[in-house]
Amino acid sequence: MDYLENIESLAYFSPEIVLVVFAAAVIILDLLVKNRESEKVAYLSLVGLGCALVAIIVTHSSLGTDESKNLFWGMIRLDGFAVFFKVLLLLATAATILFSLRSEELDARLKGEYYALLLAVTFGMFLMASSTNLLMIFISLETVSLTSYILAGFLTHSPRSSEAAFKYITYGAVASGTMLFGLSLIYGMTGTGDLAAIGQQLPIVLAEGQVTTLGILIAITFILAGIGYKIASVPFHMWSPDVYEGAPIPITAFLSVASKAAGFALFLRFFFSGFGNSEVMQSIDLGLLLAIVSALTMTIGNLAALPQRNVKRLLAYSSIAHGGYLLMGGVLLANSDPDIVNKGISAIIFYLVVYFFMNLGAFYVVVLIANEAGSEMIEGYRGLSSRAPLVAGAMAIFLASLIGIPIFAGFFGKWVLFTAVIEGNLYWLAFVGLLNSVVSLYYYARILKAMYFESAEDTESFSFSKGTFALLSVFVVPTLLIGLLNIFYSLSEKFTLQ
Amino acid sequence: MLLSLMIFVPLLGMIVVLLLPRESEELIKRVTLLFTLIPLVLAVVLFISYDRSTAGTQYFVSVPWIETFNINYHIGIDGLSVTLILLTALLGPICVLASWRNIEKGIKAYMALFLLLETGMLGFFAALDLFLFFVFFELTLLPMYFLIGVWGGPRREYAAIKFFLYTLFGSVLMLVAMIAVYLNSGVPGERTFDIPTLITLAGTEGHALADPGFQIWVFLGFFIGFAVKVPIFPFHTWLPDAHVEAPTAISVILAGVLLKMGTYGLVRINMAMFPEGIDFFTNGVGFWGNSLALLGFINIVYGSFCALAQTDFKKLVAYSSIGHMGFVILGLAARNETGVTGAILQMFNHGVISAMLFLLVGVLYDRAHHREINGFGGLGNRMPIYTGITTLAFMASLGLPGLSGFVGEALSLLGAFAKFQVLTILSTIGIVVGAAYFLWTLQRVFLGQLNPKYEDLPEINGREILTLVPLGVLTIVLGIWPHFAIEMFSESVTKLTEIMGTLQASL
Amino acid sequence: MSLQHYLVISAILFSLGIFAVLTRKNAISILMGIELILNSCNLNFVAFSRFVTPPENIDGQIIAIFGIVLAAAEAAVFLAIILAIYREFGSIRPDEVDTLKG
Amino acid sequence: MVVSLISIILLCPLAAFAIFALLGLAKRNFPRQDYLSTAAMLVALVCSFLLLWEVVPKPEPHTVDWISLGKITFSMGFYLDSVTVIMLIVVTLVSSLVHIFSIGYMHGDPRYPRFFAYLSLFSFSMLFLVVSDNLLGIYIGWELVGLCSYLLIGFWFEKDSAANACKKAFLTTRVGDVGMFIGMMMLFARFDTLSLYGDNGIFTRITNPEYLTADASGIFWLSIAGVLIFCGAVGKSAQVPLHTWLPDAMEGPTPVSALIHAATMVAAGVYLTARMFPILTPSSSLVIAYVGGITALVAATIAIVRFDIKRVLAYSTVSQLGYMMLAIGAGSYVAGLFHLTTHAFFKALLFLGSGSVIHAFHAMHAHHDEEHANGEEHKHDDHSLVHAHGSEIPSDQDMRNMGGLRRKMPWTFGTMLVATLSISGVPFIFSGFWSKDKILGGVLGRAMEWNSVHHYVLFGMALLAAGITAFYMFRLIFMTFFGEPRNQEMHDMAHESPWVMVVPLLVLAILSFPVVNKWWFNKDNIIRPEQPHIHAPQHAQLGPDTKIDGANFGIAFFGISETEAAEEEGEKNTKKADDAYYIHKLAHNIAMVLSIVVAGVGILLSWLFYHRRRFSAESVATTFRPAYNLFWNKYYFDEFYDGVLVALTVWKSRLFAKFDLSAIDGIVNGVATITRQVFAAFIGFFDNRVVDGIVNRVAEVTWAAGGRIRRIQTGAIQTYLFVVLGGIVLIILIFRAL
Repeated sequence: MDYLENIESLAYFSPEIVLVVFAAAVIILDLLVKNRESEKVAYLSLVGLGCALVAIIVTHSSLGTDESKNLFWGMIRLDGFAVFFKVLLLLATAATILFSLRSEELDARLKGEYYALLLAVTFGMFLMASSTNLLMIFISLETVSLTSYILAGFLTHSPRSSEAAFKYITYGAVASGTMLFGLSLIYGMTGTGDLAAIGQQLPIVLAEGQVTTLGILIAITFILAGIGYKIASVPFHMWSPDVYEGAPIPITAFLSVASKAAGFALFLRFFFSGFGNSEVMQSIDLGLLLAIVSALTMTIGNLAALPQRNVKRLLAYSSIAHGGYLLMGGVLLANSDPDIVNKGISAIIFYLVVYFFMNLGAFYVVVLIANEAGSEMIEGYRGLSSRAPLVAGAMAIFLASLIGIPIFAGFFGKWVLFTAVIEGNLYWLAFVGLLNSVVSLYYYARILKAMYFESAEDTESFSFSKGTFALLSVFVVPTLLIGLLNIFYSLSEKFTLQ
Repeated sequence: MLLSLMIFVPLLGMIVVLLLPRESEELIKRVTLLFTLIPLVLAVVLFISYDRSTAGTQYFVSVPWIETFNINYHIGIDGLSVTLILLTALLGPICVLASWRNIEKGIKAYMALFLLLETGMLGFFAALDLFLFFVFFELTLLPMYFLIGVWGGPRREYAAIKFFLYTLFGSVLMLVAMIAVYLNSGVPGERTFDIPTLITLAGTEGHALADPGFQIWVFLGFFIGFAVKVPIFPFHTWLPDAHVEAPTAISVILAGVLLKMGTYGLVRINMAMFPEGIDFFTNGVGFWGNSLALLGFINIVYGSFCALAQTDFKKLVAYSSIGHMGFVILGLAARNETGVTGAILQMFNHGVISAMLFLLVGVLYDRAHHREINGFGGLGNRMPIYTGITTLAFMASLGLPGLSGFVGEALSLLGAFAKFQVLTILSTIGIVVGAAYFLWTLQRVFLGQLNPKYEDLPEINGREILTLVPLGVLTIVLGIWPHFAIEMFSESVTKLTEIMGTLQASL
Repeated sequence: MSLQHYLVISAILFSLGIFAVLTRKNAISILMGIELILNSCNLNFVAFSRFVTPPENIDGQIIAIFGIVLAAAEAAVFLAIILAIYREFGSIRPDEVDTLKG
Repeated sequence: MVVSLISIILLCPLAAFAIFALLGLAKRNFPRQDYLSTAAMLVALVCSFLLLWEVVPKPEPHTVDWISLGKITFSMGFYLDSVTVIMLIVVTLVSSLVHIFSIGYMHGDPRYPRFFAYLSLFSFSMLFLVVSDNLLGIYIGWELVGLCSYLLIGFWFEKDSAANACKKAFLTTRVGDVGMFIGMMMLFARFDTLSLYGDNGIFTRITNPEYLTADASGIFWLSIAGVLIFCGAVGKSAQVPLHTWLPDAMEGPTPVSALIHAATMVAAGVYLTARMFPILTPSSSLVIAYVGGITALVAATIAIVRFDIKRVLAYSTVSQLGYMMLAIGAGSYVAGLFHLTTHAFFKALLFLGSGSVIHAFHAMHAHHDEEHANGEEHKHDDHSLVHAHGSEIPSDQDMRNMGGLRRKMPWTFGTMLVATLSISGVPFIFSGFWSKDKILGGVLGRAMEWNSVHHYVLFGMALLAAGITAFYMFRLIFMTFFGEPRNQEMHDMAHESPWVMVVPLLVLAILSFPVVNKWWFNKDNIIRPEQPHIHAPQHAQLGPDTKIDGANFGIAFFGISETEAAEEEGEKNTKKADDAYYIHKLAHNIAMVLSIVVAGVGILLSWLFYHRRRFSAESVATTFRPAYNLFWNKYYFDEFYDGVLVALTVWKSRLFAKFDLSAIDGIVNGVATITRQVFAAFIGFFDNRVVDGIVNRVAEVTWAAGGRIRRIQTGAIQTYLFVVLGGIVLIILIFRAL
């Protein structure tokens, strides 16, 4: 393993640096501008994201095809996988900022640090996506968590928001604490913090009998508590509905997409390089464990979503369910055939792209309706087809895609996942997943029903700005096209872990 | 090229319609009519120019689509599909005309969805790539859901979601089976969705696809998927609700085309691709050997008796079509040329006849605003032309010789008898009961004293007659000269029977 | 003292922390529980780096230091949020903060 | 030439109907539909005569492939032999006359044009049935005539009784047809074809000896198939037990009764059975013979006690049809066909005559008052699929209102008298005598030849029926035309019908004399149909018989005198001196004597009863009360089925008891009621509980699960943490075990 030492690492660390710099700049600018002009701050942060994106591309192009660099003595690693996630997270942040600009619930006075925090959390997620050392894993996780707590509780004078923050932090602190305990155990077993080294050490010590499978099982379960809480997988999901409901909608959207994606990045990298060796996996039957977790996650998510009447909460549960679908790809990590493992990872990557567009799009509609109708309840969507046909149409597309109906991206995402799972001979899991998508039809259809089959009390139509529709189309078009274009499939394979 | 054009013209039409202003309804209707007429013309061209002498697919286009999974945009037609494509294309404009007046709200969205639906149906019948096939199959779901749910009757929401859930459930099983087929079609890299290729692979000795056990469960997966659409007995309950709630034109499409998608799938996939599977379920040995024929029998008798029990005109027709699809299943179960030909012919005929019936029910409903059979009476005096056409449709539907309904039924039964004597004889009960409920309805609605409520019920008008005449003509022509349709697919049927390795069974 | 002793102690700490988090009816005590958990982890790390790894490898101790830092940060945020909670709910009993449910 | 002639024959009436239908779509009518249809029929008639002279010395099918699958072809085509031609002439002739008659009879009816269009359609279907050379074609025509009869019986559909009668007719015959179809399926399964003639036609196949030797079950299979196909005939020709629709069918206009329900359609069953004669095995023949015999007797006895003039004729038709079936069953199928032809003429004449009487009593406009009248009486009843026909007799058809009409309407009286003499079998100068004699002789001959008890019994039935026929026919004449008018004002209203109605009567009357036939036939045209036979064992016995019949067919019908016939037989049989021939000769002579005697007795009795009033029918009725009740209640068929139904649907028994249901009403009603009550409930149960139920249950369970999980989400953070810890512990515990 060749490690870059700190100074030469900086060149490859430029995106993160850019983010930090702009975070600082945002705070400063916020002090200068008048309150009402705080959009400027937002635009500055957008600029920052733009620069970061450029930086990512530059760094990525600077390292050759499927070559990778271990920065800071192997603390973090820059590879296609990391790059992909960085881009995804960055776009998510950008979308969140745009949402926030349109969202009326966010208080104008506080926007300065709000954007700074968003940049900070993005930074933390970048680290999550690329850290290869226990220390970095913990630090990045905590960075993201702490900032998210604050963002979730950002609506002062809103009890729901504060409650969300309180639950979030309590839950998160315990979960990350538990995870840290697990990490310490791993460290103890292998005597190193480097994932790759752990990957080499574990089988040896296991073979030598210095550690029992029970020890490893305990350690992994503790660590799962931390990761599972980030990707909201059963039984570590319970915070998410409450937090999603309480938090400001843009943040909910951000959490449901970005922090889930980051969580999956961490999950994949940790198990791939830390436990990539199949003997260890087999020894504790990690495959079955993950399979059961994923099955439970999607089932419970979908079932709990059925009775919901608050669209935000409903989407929260639905995102839990989608976490379950994604986890099916993770199950394949335990497969002995590296080809199938890669299929699983690329399936997750592809699904995340799809999920990014359809879920963010849905949340954007929720923002818009919350502004216009002032309600997050399904009732607020009644007669939307006549009050705002275009928005209703867009929502219909997002929902259809979330259900997984063909020609919408969601179907192809599921298709890729299920194909991979079935190739891994997990027919039962695929079947559970498919039945779940049938169940999910029901609650998504309730929104469709409200929008199209029912009529509102007052029928005056909503008016939206051109920008709104432009932003909406940014999500609609990919939701329609991604599945139909081969390029995305090949890309998703390109960015898997080596 | 011609084929692709035909498939995607309605889609283009949808875009055009969406661009039109919402207010100019007449324009929208005309445009939609135009964009449904073009496929009809093209379909007729295909029908004429189709080379009847070969069983092979014609007009096929194969363009790589998703190389990662080796999915191609592969379409083509053989005798079977071209027949159904013609049916679909024919029903398109008819339905547009049928919706001309009785769709009050959101005509724009309605027409747009309808065009989307038509693309889905046309594509489904032309698809030769399993994945494409599935995509088109599902593509019809969403428009249908909205068309029933938005423009339907009082319980439309229930009906729509029921339809959606049932079909989605079926297609989910289909999806698993499909992926299984794909994964077993070869080593990574040379896996394929190409239906003709898969058919040959499934036929080759020792190939993973040819393994009987595998074929049987995959067969089941696909079968349930299609059975929901047909609908075959335990999965049928969505049909009456959907029909009763759906607007006339949509009922027409539902009965005329969507049900055929189920049976078409059975022929195209289950019978052609899984000879072992179909053999297991129709070899006449033991319970499983008779199961398919048994389902057909149950459909016939159960559907007919349910129809007899109905007092809602539309529900009656809906159940009657459950009964008639039973004949299709029975004929397919026979697996011999007579039976399969009869089944396919019955598919087409039922498409035409049930379309007629639903249109007629719609005509009556638009005037009287109810469908209670006992609420009418003596209309024969008031609206003689309507009565005449209805009588024609009824007679065709109850299988009166000389009209198309008879030929399909007769051939199916003749074919099935060679293999399942008892079940076939029992199925003939359906013929009598069919006559019973149709004649009874005829009497309660048209004969006897004129119900004074309807003293001034207006006679069927020119537009409605226009929608009915082509179907009526088709009914008579196919009754007198069925070979006109049969010659289209007789070669394909022969090929199919060879694939299934069964020749004309004889006692 | 051998490694085991440290491990046992840290395990006890961890359990106490979890116990506190689960049972205390006061947000502050919950925070203390969390601190206990984190510190048990730090103890583990230090112990492991002392007994398991060669002396020149101090990764564990570094991690412990970071852990302390992060614990402090977390405490700060936690307290701030508790303040907000108190303002909104007039109480910091965790079981009274349950408007979001179902 | 032949084909083109047949095409013309078929297309003319079809065109007449098509014009009506097409114009109808445009809401218009052809100015004179009646002339159009009549003209079409007359053209067809002429062509049939041309065909007769054209008729090919060797009968052969002219076919085209209708449906051709890989290995199987269904061909459609014509088959011409003397039988076909005779049928063609009978149908076209009677049809033309009925057309002409209807111009007068139906005059002023609101749906006047439609009536003729229907008649044309019927004629087409009937002719198609007659000429087609394969079972499928026959079946097609078969169902089409059924449709037409449905339309025409229900022509005055405002009358509920008519509406019910037409539905009943269609359904009843449909039941038989299904049997026929199953029979076809059996044949198809065995022969892979449905065409009868030609190289691989069924008849050709069964005649070659390999067929029988090929598989032993062959004969059995054929017997079943034969009986099943005969079921079709039972339905159409109103044989017991499916006869009940024919009397109800009298709800239709009288010309329709004459054409469809006397002369042609109901005879189609006989025609079919005759056509299928080659595949009839001895056992199936016996079944047919018995059904025929019983029908003949039962119907005749019922006819005695009817008062509705049309009902009397209807039952007499049923009984005559039974005769024909009996003949075919007994192997002398030519006698059957022969009786078919003669009967067609005189029975049509009788119906038209009665029509003329009714018309006389009843100006057209009155119809509508009456329609409205009983329209009010029974409104729809949704509970019964078929209404029991109202048992009340329309006043203008009740013979008790008639009497003494012979002076009022001499022509009608004269012609009807001729027909009556003919049907009663008054010897030598009336055609009916000859045909009936052939049947009796045939049956007796068979009996003596095989000296089988069965055939003696059958002969007895036939003879008795013959006597009864004579009795009730003259009863009709006496009650209608003789004696004093019983209903004076109706009597005053009566008048002789216009010439358009009288002329057809005359023509038919002339046709009831065999001698006159001689000039439009000459015997050289007569082909003796060659009948292949599968009864290998009895071939020797059956062979000559068919030849004799073949000869007699010509002789009696075409008025060739006995002597000619005799010497013809002679030269034909000198080849092989076959005593079967002499047996039959003897049998025929005995039968002739007997039939004359019973006819005489019948006529005498009815003269004493109804003219001289030497005995009163009432007193006899009282003395033989049980028998009388039996007849009056039509052998309690209705009550029987009624009982069955009550058993079937107990809680509905009172409803059913209210109407006197006849067979099919009952069954259909039963089905309907069962469907309504049990089955609807069953559907309600099955569809909604079981099928939907399962689905709904699943849905509910899912939903409930959702609720549960929701409840776990208490909102208290510490429960969440409990779950976390619990989860961890659980995972560790479970996977430690693994």
